[in-house]
Amino acid sequence: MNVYQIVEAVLFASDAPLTAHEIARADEGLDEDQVESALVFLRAEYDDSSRSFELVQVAEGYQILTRPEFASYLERFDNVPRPARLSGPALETLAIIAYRQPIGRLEIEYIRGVGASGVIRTLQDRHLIDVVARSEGLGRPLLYGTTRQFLEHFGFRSLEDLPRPEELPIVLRERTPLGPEDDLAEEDDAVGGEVAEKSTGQLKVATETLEQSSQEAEEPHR
Amino acid sequence: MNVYQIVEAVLFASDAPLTAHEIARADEGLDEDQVESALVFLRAEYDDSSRSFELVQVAEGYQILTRPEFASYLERFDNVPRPARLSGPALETLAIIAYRQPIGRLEIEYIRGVGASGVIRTLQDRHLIDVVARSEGLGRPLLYGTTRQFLEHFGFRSLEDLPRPEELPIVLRERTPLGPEDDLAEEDDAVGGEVAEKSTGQLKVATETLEQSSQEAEEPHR
Amino acid sequence: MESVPEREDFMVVEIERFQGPLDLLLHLIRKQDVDIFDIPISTITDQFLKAIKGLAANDIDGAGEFLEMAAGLIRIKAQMLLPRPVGDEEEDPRAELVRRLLEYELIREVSGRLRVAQSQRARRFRKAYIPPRIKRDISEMTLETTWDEVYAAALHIRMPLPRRVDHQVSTRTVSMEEKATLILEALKENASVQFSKLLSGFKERSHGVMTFLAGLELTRRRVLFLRQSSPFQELWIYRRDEEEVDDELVGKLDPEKGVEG
Repeated sequence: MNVYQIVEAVLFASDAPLTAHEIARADEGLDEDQVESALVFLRAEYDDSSRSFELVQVAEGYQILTRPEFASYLERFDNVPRPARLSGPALETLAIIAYRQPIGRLEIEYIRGVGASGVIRTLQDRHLIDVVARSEGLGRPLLYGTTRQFLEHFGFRSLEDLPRPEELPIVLRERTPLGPEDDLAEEDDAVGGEVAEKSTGQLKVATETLEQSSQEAEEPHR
Repeated sequence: MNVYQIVEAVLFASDAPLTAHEIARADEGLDEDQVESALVFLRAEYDDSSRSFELVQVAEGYQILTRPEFASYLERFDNVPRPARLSGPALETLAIIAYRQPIGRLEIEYIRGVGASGVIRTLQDRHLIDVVARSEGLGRPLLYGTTRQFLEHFGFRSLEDLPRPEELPIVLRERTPLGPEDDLAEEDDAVGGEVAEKSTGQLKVATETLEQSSQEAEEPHR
Repeated sequence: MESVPEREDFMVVEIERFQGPLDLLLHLIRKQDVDIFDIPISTITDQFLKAIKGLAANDIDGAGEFLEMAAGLIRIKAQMLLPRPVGDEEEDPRAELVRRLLEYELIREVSGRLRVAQSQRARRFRKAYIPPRIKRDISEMTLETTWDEVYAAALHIRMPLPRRVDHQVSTRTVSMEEKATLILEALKENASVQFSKLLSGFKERSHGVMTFLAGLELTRRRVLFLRQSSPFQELWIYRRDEEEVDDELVGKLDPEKGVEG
């Protein structure tokens, strides 16, 4: 049995992206480097033999996915499962969480100008976000961050695939808080008398979360 | 676009076997005969290029499946390299449950400052903890406690044997209530409770969460 | 830029289309090509009120949020009318709103990109049917964890801080005057300066906020103007009138002073 065949079988039998490390579980003799080479080989083979699927890097792992040009054929089938599209509010909320994680509900609501608990619940139910920490601030509110599922849903390899900071207006690039703290205090009125929290370091914590969640995924994929 | 590519894409992305007749629906220009030839072509190609998957015909139609000889790798992938050790969050959660049992998820999350449903599931899968009661409180949340396996594994005759020296954090040494009611009500946010309907909403949300998490338990982790 | 033939017609907006009050407000501002750093608060407030007329009656979800914003606009409008004492370094009443609008605009842009990424990803399909495999029960795996490890974890658990009722207000150590000086210094040499340049060397966020506020304030006094060619470009600060770039100005940030003509 060749390494590339084993790697292929595992990828084929998984419904979620897998890291080289995860794939290597399939055989005791396998190490990550071997898996990586096999992945390179497979990718080239799928391309050369004009397979209708390809090896895609997504959500910090690898996954075999159909090539986009077949979408119109596949969309005709009820048997082909399609992920539900997210609503506008859900996308806006995700955008905020993706950039400013870890972030609490009150800050999300302040940025969007509308309530967020319903959307947050939906996003959590869909495993696109999760509670990643608790603020040290008053009331120790829950802080949310994005998950690997978030990356998968949007086809991002990692959070680095989000629009780069250089592209963002200066006000946000510097991750200016929403204002001096007394401004947030005022905002209490708008969000129901709760005390607002501050956000701390962003992308760093998000990465930690991802690492942690892959560690915690003690069960294999189907 | 070649016919065989379209057929391949459809079979790959379908969650059920498809007949040639059904596959032909992918494109107006396709007829069953073309599909049949494409299927023959694909089957030969998968064999010739030593793919780890094959085209299989079952009663209901065609499917692409991994070859049986890779079953052992997939099984190993599923079963072997699970960490035989508990992760940091799992250790922490286990300690909290051991000392404060019976205890509900929200209380655990309150103490740890982060979500606990995944870790609780892991500990339950390991038979170290189990649901031991149901709280009388709103939503009658499940309460967790340690199991006999817990005692056996760590070599305690009974829970009385758990060391409770002075150095233990007060939150574990003494079963002091976790503070004012509203602290736990605030915790409702963990499951997305609306501020407006805090008191009534809580019950509903808690129940939903329970149902949801038992569903989640059947799904693979990411 | 599309022409707006009838102001009245333009004002008939379908409130349901908007994600919330900020979305609506941004729409009103961007649609009319008014300077976001110098919002004609009175006009915009009137338009906003008109747009949300009958909102409560329609029982739209989140009507309260629109009304809340309306109240905020009216408050700002009132504050703008109040004379402000000489040397008062209080920020422009509109500054916080501008910050929120800019940030919201960015979020809207990013969520648009997420939507595109979502559609692109949705054109790819993963292997759908995966035969179920028998998985060994996790409890069959030998657990190597010892009690010492559990106990060590127990020692690190710390009770969450009790909630405090009082609210902490941090002292503002960075003054707007200081930042205004910085901007004017930079503009002595050049006719324009990048906002980001002014922030180099300062780590704390309050510097960014203050520099921004000072920029807004000096814009209001018509000493300079801020330009951003599009939402994702660098913010540039331009000198408006050479003679007015004077250290003295910093000392007398007087509302009357800058308003000329």
